[in-house]
Amino acid sequence: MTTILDVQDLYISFGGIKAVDGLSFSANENEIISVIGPNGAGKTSAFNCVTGFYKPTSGKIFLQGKDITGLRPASIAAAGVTRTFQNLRLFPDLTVLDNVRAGMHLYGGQNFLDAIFHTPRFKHSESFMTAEAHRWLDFVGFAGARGIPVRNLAYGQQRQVEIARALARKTKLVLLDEPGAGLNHSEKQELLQLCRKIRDLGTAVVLIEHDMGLVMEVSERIIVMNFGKEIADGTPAEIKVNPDVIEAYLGKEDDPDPAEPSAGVHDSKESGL
Amino acid sequence: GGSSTPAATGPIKIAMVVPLSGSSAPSGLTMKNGAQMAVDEINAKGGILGGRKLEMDVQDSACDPGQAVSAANKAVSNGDVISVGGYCSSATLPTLSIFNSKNIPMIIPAADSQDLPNAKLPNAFLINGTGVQQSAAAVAFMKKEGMKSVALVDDNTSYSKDITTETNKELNADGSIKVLVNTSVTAGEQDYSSVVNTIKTANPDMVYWTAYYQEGGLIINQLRTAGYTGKIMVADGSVDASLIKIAGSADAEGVFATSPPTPATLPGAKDWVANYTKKFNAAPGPYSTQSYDAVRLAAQAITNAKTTDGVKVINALKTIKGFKLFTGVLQFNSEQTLKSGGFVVLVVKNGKFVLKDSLQ
Amino acid sequence: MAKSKSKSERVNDNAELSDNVDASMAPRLIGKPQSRLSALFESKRLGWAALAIALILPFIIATPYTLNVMTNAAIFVLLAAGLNIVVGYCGLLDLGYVAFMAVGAYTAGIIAKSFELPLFFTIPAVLIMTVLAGLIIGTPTLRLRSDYLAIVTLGFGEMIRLTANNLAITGGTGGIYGIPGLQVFGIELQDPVRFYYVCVAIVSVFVLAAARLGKSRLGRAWRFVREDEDAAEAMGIHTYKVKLMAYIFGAFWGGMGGVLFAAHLSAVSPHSFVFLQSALVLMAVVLGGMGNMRGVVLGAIAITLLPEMLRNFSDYRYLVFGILLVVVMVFRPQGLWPSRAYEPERGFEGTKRSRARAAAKGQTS
Amino acid sequence: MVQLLWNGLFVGSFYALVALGYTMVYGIIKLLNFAHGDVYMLGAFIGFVALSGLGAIPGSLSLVALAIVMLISMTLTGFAGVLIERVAYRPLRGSPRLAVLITAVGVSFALEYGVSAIFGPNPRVFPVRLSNEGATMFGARFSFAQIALMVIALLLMFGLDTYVRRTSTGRAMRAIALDPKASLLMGINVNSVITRTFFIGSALAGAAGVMAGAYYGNINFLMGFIIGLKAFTAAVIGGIGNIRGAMLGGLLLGLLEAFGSQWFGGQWRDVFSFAVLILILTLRPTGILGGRVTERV
Amino acid sequence: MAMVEFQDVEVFYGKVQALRGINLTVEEGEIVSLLGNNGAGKTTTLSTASAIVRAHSGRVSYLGKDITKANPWDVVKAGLTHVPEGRRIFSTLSVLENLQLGGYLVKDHRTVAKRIARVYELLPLLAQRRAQQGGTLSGGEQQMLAIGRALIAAPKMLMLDEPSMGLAPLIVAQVMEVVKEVNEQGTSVLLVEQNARAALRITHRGYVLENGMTTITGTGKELSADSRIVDAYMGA
Ligand SMILES: Nc1ncnc2c1ncn2[C@@H]1O[C@H](COP(=O)(O)OP(=O)(O)OP(=O)(O)O)[C@@H](O)[C@H]1O
Ligand SMILES: Nc1ncnc2c1ncn2[C@@H]1O[C@H](COP(=O)(O)OP(=O)(O)OP(=O)(O)O)[C@@H](O)[C@H]1O
Ligand SMILES: [Mg+2]
Ligand SMILES: [Mg+2]
Repeated sequence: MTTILDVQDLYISFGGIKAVDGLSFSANENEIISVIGPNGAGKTSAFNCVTGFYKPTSGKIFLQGKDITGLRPASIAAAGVTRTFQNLRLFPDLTVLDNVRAGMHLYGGQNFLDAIFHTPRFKHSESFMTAEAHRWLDFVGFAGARGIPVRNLAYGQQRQVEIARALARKTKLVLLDEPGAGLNHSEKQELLQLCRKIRDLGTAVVLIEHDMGLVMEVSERIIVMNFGKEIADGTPAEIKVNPDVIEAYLGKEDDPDPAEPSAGVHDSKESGL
Repeated sequence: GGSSTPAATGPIKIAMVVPLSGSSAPSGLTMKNGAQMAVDEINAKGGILGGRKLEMDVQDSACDPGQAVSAANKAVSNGDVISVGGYCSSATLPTLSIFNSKNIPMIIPAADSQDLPNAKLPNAFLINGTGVQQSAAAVAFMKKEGMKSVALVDDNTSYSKDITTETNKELNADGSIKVLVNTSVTAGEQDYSSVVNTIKTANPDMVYWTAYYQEGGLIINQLRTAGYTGKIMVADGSVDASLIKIAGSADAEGVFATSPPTPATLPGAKDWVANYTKKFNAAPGPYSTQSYDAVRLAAQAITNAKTTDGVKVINALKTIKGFKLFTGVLQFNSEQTLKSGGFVVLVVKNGKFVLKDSLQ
Repeated sequence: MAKSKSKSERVNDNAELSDNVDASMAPRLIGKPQSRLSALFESKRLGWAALAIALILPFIIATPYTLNVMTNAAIFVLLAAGLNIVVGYCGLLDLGYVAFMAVGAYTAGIIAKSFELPLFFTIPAVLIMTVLAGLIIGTPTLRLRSDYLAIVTLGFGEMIRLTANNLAITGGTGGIYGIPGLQVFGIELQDPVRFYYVCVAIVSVFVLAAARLGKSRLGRAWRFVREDEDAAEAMGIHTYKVKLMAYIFGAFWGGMGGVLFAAHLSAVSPHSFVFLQSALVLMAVVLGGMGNMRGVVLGAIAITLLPEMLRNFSDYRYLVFGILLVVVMVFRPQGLWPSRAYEPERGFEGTKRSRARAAAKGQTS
Repeated sequence: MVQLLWNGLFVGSFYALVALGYTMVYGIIKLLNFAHGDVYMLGAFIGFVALSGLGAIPGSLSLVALAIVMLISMTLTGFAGVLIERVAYRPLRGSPRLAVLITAVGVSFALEYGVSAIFGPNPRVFPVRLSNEGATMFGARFSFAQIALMVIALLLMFGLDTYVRRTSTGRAMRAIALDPKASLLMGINVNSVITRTFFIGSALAGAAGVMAGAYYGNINFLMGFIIGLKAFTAAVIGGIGNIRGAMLGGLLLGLLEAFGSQWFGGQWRDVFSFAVLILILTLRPTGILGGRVTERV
Repeated sequence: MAMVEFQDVEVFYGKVQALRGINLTVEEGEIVSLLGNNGAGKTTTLSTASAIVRAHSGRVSYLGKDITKANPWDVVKAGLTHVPEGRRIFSTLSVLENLQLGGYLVKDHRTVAKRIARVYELLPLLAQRRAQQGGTLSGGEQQMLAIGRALIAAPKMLMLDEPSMGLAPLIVAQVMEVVKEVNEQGTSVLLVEQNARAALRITHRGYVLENGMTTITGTGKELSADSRIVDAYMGA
């Protein structure tokens, strides 16, 4: 199986804070990888570097062998990376369908002259995009109204739309930042199925998630971060029992002992220094 | 139905396109009043063409060419037979052809940019001296006063820039007087210290302000405050009692002005001023006399033509003889502007503009 | 019904106060038009109906004045349509829009006058100049957020006016006059009625074009940028390019407006391009309903007609005008005819079945 | 040179005073309040009426009278500002921001031509004229009136600055600007804070209006328009929404104009200052003191 | 007397009906959880209680007083604080300023300072980030800040909308501890949670919301045992 994303020795810091501190990992075709780690470990920052929203202080990022380090987000997206955001970034006043169409911007098949003169090309590309938009909404199992502004949807529905928008880009790499946040158990089960369906499209799926149930069940490989460093990388089975991970992140399953967490917090406290 | 063939009965409608809104609204008002005064006088005498009364149709141009065109068209549609308006040259220019296409004569009381005669339209008559004429007067006076150096300040409107440019041209051609400063200010502001400062450093014998009294007053005051002791002269747009009030009578004392003779400076015009002031409880402003004259001239031309038909009235205007304006006997040159602008020089004495020099 | 609707929104807005301030400049309405009335409003025919009215009007009221006002309205519609591309679609607040109009008017005027060309032949030059102007104004503002944009555009507007005021080729304060009128192949089009028809023809073409652009891929890209630049970038939309496109189109529309304006007055002078003009065009857009071309057309007509209708108030004209503006906006906060984010559902309702179908599709795709 | 500096700073302090109102209103409800310049004009006319009401004042008392009138005018313009917010802006809280921009222009028209309807379009001469004696230092002339006004202006500005920085009201203002809904959840009475903002901003403009009237001696119904634009510019240069930015911007703009017209002549002055403005903004897209908006994705 | 009581509350957003008759009460000293699918109306319910959303019909009362038409700030003054969905941190204000705003209605600065210190103890990570701009905090850090900010007001009643969202397991447990502790010190709590497992562990009573209506209700234990709940919200 071929490597899609290859991140090598990534650094980024803000003022004193080393958000990402020498992170290296790679993601392959038809693979679901989860990135987990305490709050503030640097997961989202890593995503932001890969997608060009942050310019890494140092390190290299390769997409299918092509160096995309430091390109502007649009170019990286064009190169074949698509993502969702930790706190939704939809186009609130546009309809659900238009939001998904955004994902199809790059294969437009029309220029402004087609638009002005309503050429056959234009008509075709428009109906094609609409059909695609509906297809992807079905694909993510979106059940709400599609012709109304997304701001009128509930949180969970908006998450679905955001994923549909990302998928509509049809890229080899999909980055999902906490797609499960704000979903209840049954909805997370659907999400889990969805992740697998996405993988079966032949893409690499990298997701940040805090719900261990979901992570352990869905991921083929788990990367654990702390203080911006990778502290573990392995199969769910391995990670579950990895003492560092339990210490820094998981805590003992069930009965939470107040002493433990404050210890955990104490650790992530260092990450600030 | 907007037929513009003049009615043979009923009131004779006179168009006046002047600024009633925007920063030039004050002048529009004084012109409107001047015209109204003439209309009332003539009507009181029983009108013209055997008892037909005159009626003003004043339209706002806001000194904006676009609006002026609308206003002019409105006037045409209202069946006005003659126009006595025109203040901002740039707003008057595009209206020329509109009136002309309907053969409506225009007697332009205020706008005086050289561009107007240059448009060479048969219907346009300027009864206000042009910028060229005024600057000639200014230069003549500067020489008389034995000035060696001057500063020319305008407010970037065509009326005022016209005068400075012409004056500058003449002075350079002549060579005996140096133009140390030739600059513009933005109308409608209050602090002119920067231009004042420029002048102070250059320290010319005379400053010639070629725009209106609002800013003129401020500039005079700020010049004196800054300690400028040279002479100050203003153009006719600034000849207004308010100039002295704004500048402060002390600072305004001794300021010269190039201007057509104002009623105040004309023997026998005292009661005119009185009537005007009584009628509108405000003193006449710049161009109220010209507007008054414009209406009277219009009436005269129509009477001579014995009809309101445009073509005939225009001819009547071309051939008119011996008609007395405030500025003296009317004589058009080939450009249909005044043969002599009739400019004189006034000076502020005891808080009043009085005649200084008739430049004969 | 429309009225009661906008009320209920206000309630909701007060409720969701947050949506207000971080709301983009875009109007937003919830739900879909239902009444037959609004269905009619959305229908395509309406545009043709409006055009038809515009075409027969001269036969009903053809005084020079009404013709002149209608011509102004037409030109103003063109300007508003152009500004709507920049402000309504792309959400770039432009307070100096007349700059483009000025560029168009002066380019046309100068060339036509100095080469004795009919104005139509100057259009290529106008195209070039306005595109340049668009780039010049656009480029330094790409990184700016809306209100910094506002002042920069305002600045450019003033700079262009003042420059025209101070330069010799632009005729200085007097401007340029005696510009040769419109005429094609010797047919003189300067006569008011003909000129009006020419304007209506040109304007409607440009309005249609702008409206279609708004509904195209580029138009959507503009909206995406308006709504959320980061998200747009993440979708591979090069926001700078897209913004520049908005400026360029806006500039050209404005330039064309300038050409017609110059032809209409046969004179161009700096006084026509003061800040107030920009403000008026912006009003037309907002009053009509940002982003909705039909609304914008309506707004432009309203903004031209109002001051004319108020002429008889002479001195109180702008007092009344100002009050009316406030009243209208208070009662129609989204504009007279807001743009609706609404599309037909195409029968894809989120039913169990459609989910099943979706799943099926998922496998097959 | 010194003279240029001084003139620039003096004009600048007027711009700054007006810019403060602009920036405060913007800082809290993101509204470019185009009517603000006209509130300044209103202040001048209120001062005019009040002073005329007082009748003839002996020169010795004129400063006292002026101070009183200034307070009257500040109070009235303050309430005017509040009223404007009530009728013209509050109803549009929930609507697209530009809608409010339009009502602002509407209000501006209404104020300008309302005043011209009452007082006529002719400029009015202010009853009290500050004497213009002064001293000359470093070859520049400083009139005592100028110095006095400058001091008042600075006092007002720093008073406001401390008010906004020290009190929780200031924090509330910034909070509302960032997220009104969340502010509600903090228990902030958004309406009253906004009202207060409008009162203060308008009062400052009113003060500036009276000062201008007394110093320059004539006032007219359009005097607010240009200074309104200047204040807007100043507020933006400084970083709109930022109090100190507005002051800095105002003074800077004053200086730019002074030197601009010296170097390039009056007709190019505004071109120059706008060019510099654009330069500044291209280098610092959020103005000189404008906060970096670290948009986090 | 009940802290908060909903009686047949209906809410519309424009045409969309979000609540179709909510009936629930939170007694003094209780922790009450609210479960429900996306779009069920949980957030709307809380927003109605904190008066930032207007009820179309029905009655919301707080300590017996009708607050259906009250002003949000009066509700907060009365001691009812709401930690909103999506955190709503003041992005360009520092962590400290955000906390200070939490105590906007507390007149005495010293009290505020004391409470801030207390919050720093409960959530030490915030102490580290005092000076950082709220908007640049990581998702989880922001969530902690939001909760901390609410505590500064020392509310009589606390409403939390999905506090565990985006929090690492350890921190979830910790936050639940904090909630429990706050409650033990006499603050009643209305808790919206997707993480039903964590929530029900500490709740006294709970309600299930289904498209705008309260359906199932019971004690924490009962609900944790209820198969419908387990299937839908907890998983085996
Ligand atoms: N723009 C920024 N400026 C300053 N600090 C930042 C910025 N972005 C991130 N940080 C800091 O970098 C660290 C990593 O943030 P990041 O969002 O990557 O964490 P995370 O792993 O996504 O945490 P979470 O699971 O809570 O989302 C955090 O401590 C955050 O405060
Ligand atoms: N501002 C709004 N405008 C219109 N409809 C809205 C708005 N906010 C919410 N809704 C609708 O109201 C219903 C309830 O929304 P609400 O946010 O209360 O659900 P929720 O239970 O909080 O969902 P989630 O668990 O995803 O947060 C949803 O159908 C949603 O589409
Ligand atoms: Mg994160
Ligand atoms: Mg919710």
